[in-house]
Amino acid sequence: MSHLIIAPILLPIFTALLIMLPPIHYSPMRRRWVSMVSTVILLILTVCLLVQTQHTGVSFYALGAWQPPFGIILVADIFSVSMVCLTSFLALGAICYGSAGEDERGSFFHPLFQFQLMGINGAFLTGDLFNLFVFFEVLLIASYGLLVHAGGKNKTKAAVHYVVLNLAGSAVFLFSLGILYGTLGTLNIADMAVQVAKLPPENVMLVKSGGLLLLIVFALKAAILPLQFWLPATYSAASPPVAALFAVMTKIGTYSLLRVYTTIFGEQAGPLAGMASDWLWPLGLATIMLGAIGVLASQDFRKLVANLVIISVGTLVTLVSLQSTAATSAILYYTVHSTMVCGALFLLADVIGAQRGKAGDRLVPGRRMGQPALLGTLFIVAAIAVAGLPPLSGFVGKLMILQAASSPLQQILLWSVILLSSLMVLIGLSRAGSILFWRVSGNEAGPERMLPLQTFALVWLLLAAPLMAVFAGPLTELTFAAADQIRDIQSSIAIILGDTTTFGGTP
Amino acid sequence: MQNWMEWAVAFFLLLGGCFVLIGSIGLSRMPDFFMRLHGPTKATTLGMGGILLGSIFYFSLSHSVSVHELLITIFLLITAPISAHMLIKTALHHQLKAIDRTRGERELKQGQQEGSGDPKKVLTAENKP
Amino acid sequence: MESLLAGCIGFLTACGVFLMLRGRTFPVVVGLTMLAYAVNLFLFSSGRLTLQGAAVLGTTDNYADPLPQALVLTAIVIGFAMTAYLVILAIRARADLGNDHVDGKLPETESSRKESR
Amino acid sequence: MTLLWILLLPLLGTLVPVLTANWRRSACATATAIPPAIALMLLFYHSSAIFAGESFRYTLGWIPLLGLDVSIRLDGLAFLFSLLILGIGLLIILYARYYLSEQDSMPRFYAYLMLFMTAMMGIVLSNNVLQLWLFWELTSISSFLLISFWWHKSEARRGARMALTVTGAGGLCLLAALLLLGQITGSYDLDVILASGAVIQQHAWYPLVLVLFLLGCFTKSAQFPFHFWLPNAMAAPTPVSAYLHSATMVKAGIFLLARFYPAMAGTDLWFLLVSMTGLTTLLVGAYLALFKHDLKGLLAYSTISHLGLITLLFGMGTDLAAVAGVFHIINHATFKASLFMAAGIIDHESGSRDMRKLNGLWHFMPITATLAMVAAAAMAGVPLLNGFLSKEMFFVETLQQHLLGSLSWIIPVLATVAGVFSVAYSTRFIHDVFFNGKPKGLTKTPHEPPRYMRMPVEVLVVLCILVGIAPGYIVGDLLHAASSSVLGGTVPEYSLAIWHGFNVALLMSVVALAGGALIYINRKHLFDFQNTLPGVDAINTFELAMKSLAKRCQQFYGRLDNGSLQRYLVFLLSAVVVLAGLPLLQLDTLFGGRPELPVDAVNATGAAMLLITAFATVVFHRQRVVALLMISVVGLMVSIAFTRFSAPDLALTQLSVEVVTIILLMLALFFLPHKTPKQSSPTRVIRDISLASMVGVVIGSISYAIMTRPFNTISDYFLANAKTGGGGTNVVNVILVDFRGFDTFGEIAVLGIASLGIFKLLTRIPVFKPSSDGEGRPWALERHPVLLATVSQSLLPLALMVSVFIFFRGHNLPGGGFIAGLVTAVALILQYIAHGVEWVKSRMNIEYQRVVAVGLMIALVTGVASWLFNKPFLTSWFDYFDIPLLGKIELASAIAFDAGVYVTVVGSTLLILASLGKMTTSHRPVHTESI
Amino acid sequence: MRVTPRYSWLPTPYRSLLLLLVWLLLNQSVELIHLFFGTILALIIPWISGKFRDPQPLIERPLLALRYILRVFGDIVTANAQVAILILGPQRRLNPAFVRMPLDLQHDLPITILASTVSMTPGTVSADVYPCHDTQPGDAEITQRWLLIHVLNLEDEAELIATIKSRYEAPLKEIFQC
Amino acid sequence: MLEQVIFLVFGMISLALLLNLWRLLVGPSIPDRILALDTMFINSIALIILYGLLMGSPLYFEAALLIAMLGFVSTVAVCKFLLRGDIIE
Ligand code: NA
Ligand code: NA
Repeated sequence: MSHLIIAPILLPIFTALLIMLPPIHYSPMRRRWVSMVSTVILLILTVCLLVQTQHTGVSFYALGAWQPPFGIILVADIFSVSMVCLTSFLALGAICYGSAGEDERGSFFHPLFQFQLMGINGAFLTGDLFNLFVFFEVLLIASYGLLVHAGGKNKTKAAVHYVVLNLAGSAVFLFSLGILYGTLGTLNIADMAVQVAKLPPENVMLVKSGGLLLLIVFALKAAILPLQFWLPATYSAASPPVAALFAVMTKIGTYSLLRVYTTIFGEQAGPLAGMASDWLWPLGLATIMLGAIGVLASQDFRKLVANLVIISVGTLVTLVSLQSTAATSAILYYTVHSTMVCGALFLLADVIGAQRGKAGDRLVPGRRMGQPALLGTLFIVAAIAVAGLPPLSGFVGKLMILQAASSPLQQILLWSVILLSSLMVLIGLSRAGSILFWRVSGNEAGPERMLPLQTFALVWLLLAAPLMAVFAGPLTELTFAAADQIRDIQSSIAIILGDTTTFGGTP
Repeated sequence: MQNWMEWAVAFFLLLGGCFVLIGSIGLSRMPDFFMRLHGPTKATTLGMGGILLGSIFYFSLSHSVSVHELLITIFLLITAPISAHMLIKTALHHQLKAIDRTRGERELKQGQQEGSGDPKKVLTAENKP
Repeated sequence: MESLLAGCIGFLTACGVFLMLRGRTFPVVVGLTMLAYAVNLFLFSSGRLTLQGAAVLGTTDNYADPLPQALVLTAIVIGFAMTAYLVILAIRARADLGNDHVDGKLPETESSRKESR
Repeated sequence: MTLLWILLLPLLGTLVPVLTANWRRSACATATAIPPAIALMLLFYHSSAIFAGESFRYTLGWIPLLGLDVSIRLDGLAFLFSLLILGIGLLIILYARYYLSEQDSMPRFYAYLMLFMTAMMGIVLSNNVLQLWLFWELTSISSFLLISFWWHKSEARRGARMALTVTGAGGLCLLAALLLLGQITGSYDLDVILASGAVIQQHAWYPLVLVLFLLGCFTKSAQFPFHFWLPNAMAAPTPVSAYLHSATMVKAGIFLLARFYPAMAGTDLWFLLVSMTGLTTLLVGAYLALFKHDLKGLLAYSTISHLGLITLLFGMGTDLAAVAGVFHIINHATFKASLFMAAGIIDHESGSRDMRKLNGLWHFMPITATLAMVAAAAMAGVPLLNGFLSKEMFFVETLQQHLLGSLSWIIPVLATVAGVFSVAYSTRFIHDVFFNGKPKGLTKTPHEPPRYMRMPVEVLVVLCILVGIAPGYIVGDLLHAASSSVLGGTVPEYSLAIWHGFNVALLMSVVALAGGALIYINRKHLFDFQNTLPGVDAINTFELAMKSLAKRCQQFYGRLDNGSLQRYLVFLLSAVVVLAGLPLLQLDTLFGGRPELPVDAVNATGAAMLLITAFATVVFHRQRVVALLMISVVGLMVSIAFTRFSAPDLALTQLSVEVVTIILLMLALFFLPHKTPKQSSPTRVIRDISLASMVGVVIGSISYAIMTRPFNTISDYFLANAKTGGGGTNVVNVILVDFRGFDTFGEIAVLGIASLGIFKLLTRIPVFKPSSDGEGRPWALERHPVLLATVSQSLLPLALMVSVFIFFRGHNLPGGGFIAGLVTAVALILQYIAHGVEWVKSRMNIEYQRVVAVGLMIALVTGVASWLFNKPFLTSWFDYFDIPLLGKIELASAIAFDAGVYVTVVGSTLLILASLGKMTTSHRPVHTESI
Repeated sequence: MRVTPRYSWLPTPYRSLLLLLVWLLLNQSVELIHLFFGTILALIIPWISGKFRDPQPLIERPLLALRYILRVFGDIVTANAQVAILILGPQRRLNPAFVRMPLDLQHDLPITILASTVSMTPGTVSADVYPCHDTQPGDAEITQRWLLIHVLNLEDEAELIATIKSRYEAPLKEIFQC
Repeated sequence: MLEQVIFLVFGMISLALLLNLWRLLVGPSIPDRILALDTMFINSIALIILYGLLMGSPLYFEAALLIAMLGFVSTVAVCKFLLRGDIIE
């Protein structure tokens, strides 16, 4: 049988352990090369998995050979595998950047990084709600470790908030799991969808409160208003490769929202169908606006990028609430685009900060940069992409988003919010760019230059923007296929649960 | 179950329960920390012994032989004095007051000084044995 | 019994939440620990209550639901790991920032006063 | 395919200057000019067919699912604009070669310029509105780069940002309009949209679409009140001004008006919005132009005015007006581009653009002066030049409209007024610069520019004259083809003759010329009057607006986010109350029908103790040690509850975890204050209490509701298969290591990662060791009480024995690797407590992180081993073996997995606690790494 | 007094025996398989944890040790009865006291056993053993150590000390031959 | 009869636990509280053993054993903390 589905989880943990043990452990060079090579292999494997999934359709991997709904399963559909692919793409950039020296500014960078990958991939692939909790915790604990990498007051301060909030979030997650298990009697997501469909009326409201608690959990992870305040401080404090990897973390929240609210509480869920949309729609729009305000309010570039992340999250959440194929397809495309670009921007912020000397990435006049042309080009590419201007990926993403709105009310609200926020982003970025690159004091550039690995990392991540635009045709085909697949709950359930979809407790 | 065995179980359980209770009564009603310590250290240990013996008898009769409760007893016998010792050391360190009629104030003072404060001072103190 | 346990869970939650809302790291840790107790009991209770029914085959004929127990076990361990991390982070924050306030800085009214050990 | 190349060549052209950056300047310029030159030739290749009324289309699939394809359409209008873009572009390349100084990066300039050219070509050639928008925004971006070419100048940066903001905003409006058009017509194909004029205009959204559409056009074409960005964009190098801000980009909005003319024009709303905007712009631009002392400023306002004129023409909605508009597009492009270039030459060769300094240049640069005067005359509408022709047509059209009913006469009057000012500023341009005495305070002596720098001007001026003299021959076909595509095939009768006889329009021209001269002569009074008016400094206003926007945003954000964790938590918890509580309100009754178990006294006692100690924890939370003692009772009671409700494994785990936690907290307290200061205000406390109670009530109610409801669960499967499928009788343990072993795998990973993170946190921590406890008592001197030390040594083997027992027992009875691991760890921690770090280290020098790794590796390898049997990860295996004398024993892969758990737990726990302990040892291990 | 074990493979025979007993108690079985594994563990665990054991006097007189244990058990029972009466009785009649007893024993293990015994038996709790190693400047050998005892109801200090010395300390000296 | 006895003993232990709780709450000193806690640990062993007895199940023995072992360690740790501040030094 093919074990490809689980490879994205096992390979990182294996690498992490390998790096912690002799003989790899002893030398920094070995640690970083093992980590990088492993990430490349991971990338290849995930791309293979994506190709395979495109051919085979939805498939699952029953851990311990215990068939669903009893055992834990990993589910590979185009959407989940695409997310895993995205993670490996992003990870390769981040790890290359980190291997240029950042990794040695603290202990266990590579193991924690790989553990983080394990957690992220697990969260994307799992088809079991409690297992999702476990992988959330894996990725969180790894992110706690990574967040304080290289030390510093800001990191510690941000970490306290981040950790406490996420611990509270985990508690809420468990409450919700308790409610859902206590009413549905199962943990498999597909099976939950089946159980929700035949829920006795007296349990409906209980399930609803459980389902809405999940909304809080994922909203916290995704950073949706009013639970997004932790994000700017945290992301801007984190070490650059870590922040770059974090770019995908919020997407796990939105991905989980999508999973839960299209599968468990999907069309088959009767009175509970689409129950989160009423909340997600206004909150998503408000999040976009708040992110845009944050972009204008930011006084350093990292904070600005963090607010861009918030905008992307708001956009995704709004799309989740739309519950349509076009919206789901837009989610996938936009997720990939915004993750890669925001990841690159975090790295870019670091390079810019380093080359500007004491001014760092604060939006004040500073020293002339060592490589203004290269960085400027990268900045413009990233800015155009993230602002949704043509001709890069952001433009395609924006088109998909705008086209996803179907009713007039949706169009008026979504379009005005998206377009207004685009304008604010444009203003914010042009201001930031003109200060960072043009308002230089003195003519002497500092000695800092990007290392080849750093340049590679940045180019690698930013290449996504033009490539995703050029190949937008096949990519949109892929995203629409993924959206169709994820929204075709009945087929997935039939594949996962076989013919036993009518079971009621005992096999 | 034979009747007398049942009586034995009941006896040990009651005995244990009584001593456990007495230990806690001592804990709650003695006037100073040092006196409160006696109840839990001794009475409770014996009370536990009683209950565990009762349990041994009970299970040995109703099921197969059950003697593993002995382990707990052994364990408590080993650890209870040490706990008490650590507690009283803490109390001495915290300079807890003994009730006024406690004899051996000099010994108490010395105990309080031992291990706390300046080591040289302790050694040169007049009350050094 | 169910109402009693539910009451306990609710009360533990409330106490945990209250402590979590304090401004210093240590009470927050204690609050989160308390909240974790509540969470564990809650998750456990989702399998309904059973007396004399430990899920060990052959010891009873009315087994308690073993699945929530396994889930709670996982949750306990994860909670322990998380709490441990937070505790150490609190130490680190105190060391780095000079106080043990969760925001890393003392509130206005207090900053003038010297922090008491 | 050649169509595609017309578009692709400029795009490829962006690379040429980059690749030839190291060549000589002329070579680089020549190379850069090659792609657009070829494109121009390709364009000419189509000219005869275009003039014959044909149009060409080419489509290349790109994103069909979004309705966005590379779709090219070359018709008369596109041909006209392509001609302007490529032709003038080539002249600009030549001009810029001489204009740019050695310090300027010419390749960068050319790259931006070619990018812009591509964008413009894309706009005019688009047959897909989304593609059109793509290029539309690309012009904004490339113009941003071009305006800010001299980024070290503050006004360049500001001007660029302003232009980007205004045109960007307009672009977004345009996008909305185009998407709506797509919605209305069902297609983003321009052909379809243009053919659906009736549908569009009758649609309910038409007003909205039109407004959004016009916002896009007007911002780009600098129509009042969005005109202010254009003068400030003059900070750009003059080639940019000549190209973007006279000939091409600002015409993009006009182009759009022309392009969508069949679909959008013809309604009253169109007339009202477009013509009134045009008229206002025409007047405002013409009036303000007169007062600009900066040559380029004058030209910029003049451009605004002329754009207003064209807009007004398109707004009038008659076919002839549209033709006049198209004609004026051509004329304005030629004379204005040449004027800008002339201004650039003057600036370049005299060092100033200030007309108060520039005087009498006629003596220094007669040829340039002649060229400029001809072009300026064309701008003024002097007969025999092209400007006169289109202006005459304009006047005629103003006379023939009846749009304002009885007030329609206002339009020609105002048009004449604008003409007057137009003549006045043109006169000023000529007289004030080339005559009017001697130069004042110039930094260098003006002289004629290099031969080839002047050539583009010459070409354009010649065109002005040729068109002015023989319009039919020169632009007749072109104008016809372009007008034809604007009007959708039906071109009205019009005459391009120079002389139409004496008519009102000619009178208007004469009035304009005479009035303009008059005004110029008496300009002093007008200047004085103008100086009394409050001046509006657009750029500073804009900057201030942007700054105040940023400040507002900061204030708003700061009000929401004060950086307080407590507030974030309040948000989170309120969300819990609302989201989980609201559905509960819709629940008829919490009780679900399942009978409750009876309560006995012992349980009541236990519950009471739980509640009391939980409450006491809250009450005593400021005395941290006491709170710790209280909460350990809570934990104890929870464990007892687990035993009571038939969950021995849980009780064991809870107990052992709790003890480790308490030890950890004790360790931590050494480094933290022992008391919490009182800090919360009473209102804060009340708020927290109410929030906490609400959360508690919600959670408690849900818990009760769940417990009293009957349910079906998958657990029966586990009970049924634990022994046969998992080989163990302790179902909980079998779930942990087998059914849901993957959870456990993740769980121990969490533990291991946490220990790594903690190790990371503790390295290089600035330690401070308090010398006394919270009450000020110095610490006791005895480090390792002898009794404790002795007994702990004896307890270790005992504890190890117990943990081995618990480990092996776990599969069938309560216990397992995790608990065994904790017991071992606690026993070892006792050694640390009783003997100290040094003592233990000298006896057991293991790096715990490696233990963690080994433990996880064991679990991983056990799981992967099932791959050998072609089974999924973590598939368990077990069997029973009969060993002589000893009897039957069971071997199971789950035991190996559990061993991994055991090792990980021991390693992690010790790593956590020992790392923390090590911090204070006098002989601190030196870490080479920071966290 | 002997500190080094007789057999290097069996450093602590009595402890191994105890461990075997513990294993059998845990498993509640004397089946061969448990005996087998118990023996293995009883040999391995002391070997593993051997490093965690500071050299201590070894038991030289096992029978005497057994007798000592039995005597202590008996005393515990009587002590508890006495203490129970004291606890339940009127507090006014109690005469608490701190008593300092010079120790003849010098080694940690016997002192620990003695102190524990004192704690478990009639009305006394060992409070402290001093001077401790840490308060001793340098590495000066401790020659005389003292046991501080809290007595719940002291009648005669000298008699108490004499009783402890004869009933517990002397047998311990015998058992460990120190 | 045995059942009544068991319940009686349950009552005694519950009472004992409440007395411990009383001492835990009122203190007055921290050693007092620790002592109360330690006693509570030991009394809960009795409680668990009794539960086992009542249910006729030996499954709870480990819990009792663990409380005995771990309760000791935590008491020692707290005392060490109060004595030295630093538990592991
Ligand atoms: Na002049
Ligand atoms: Na220490």
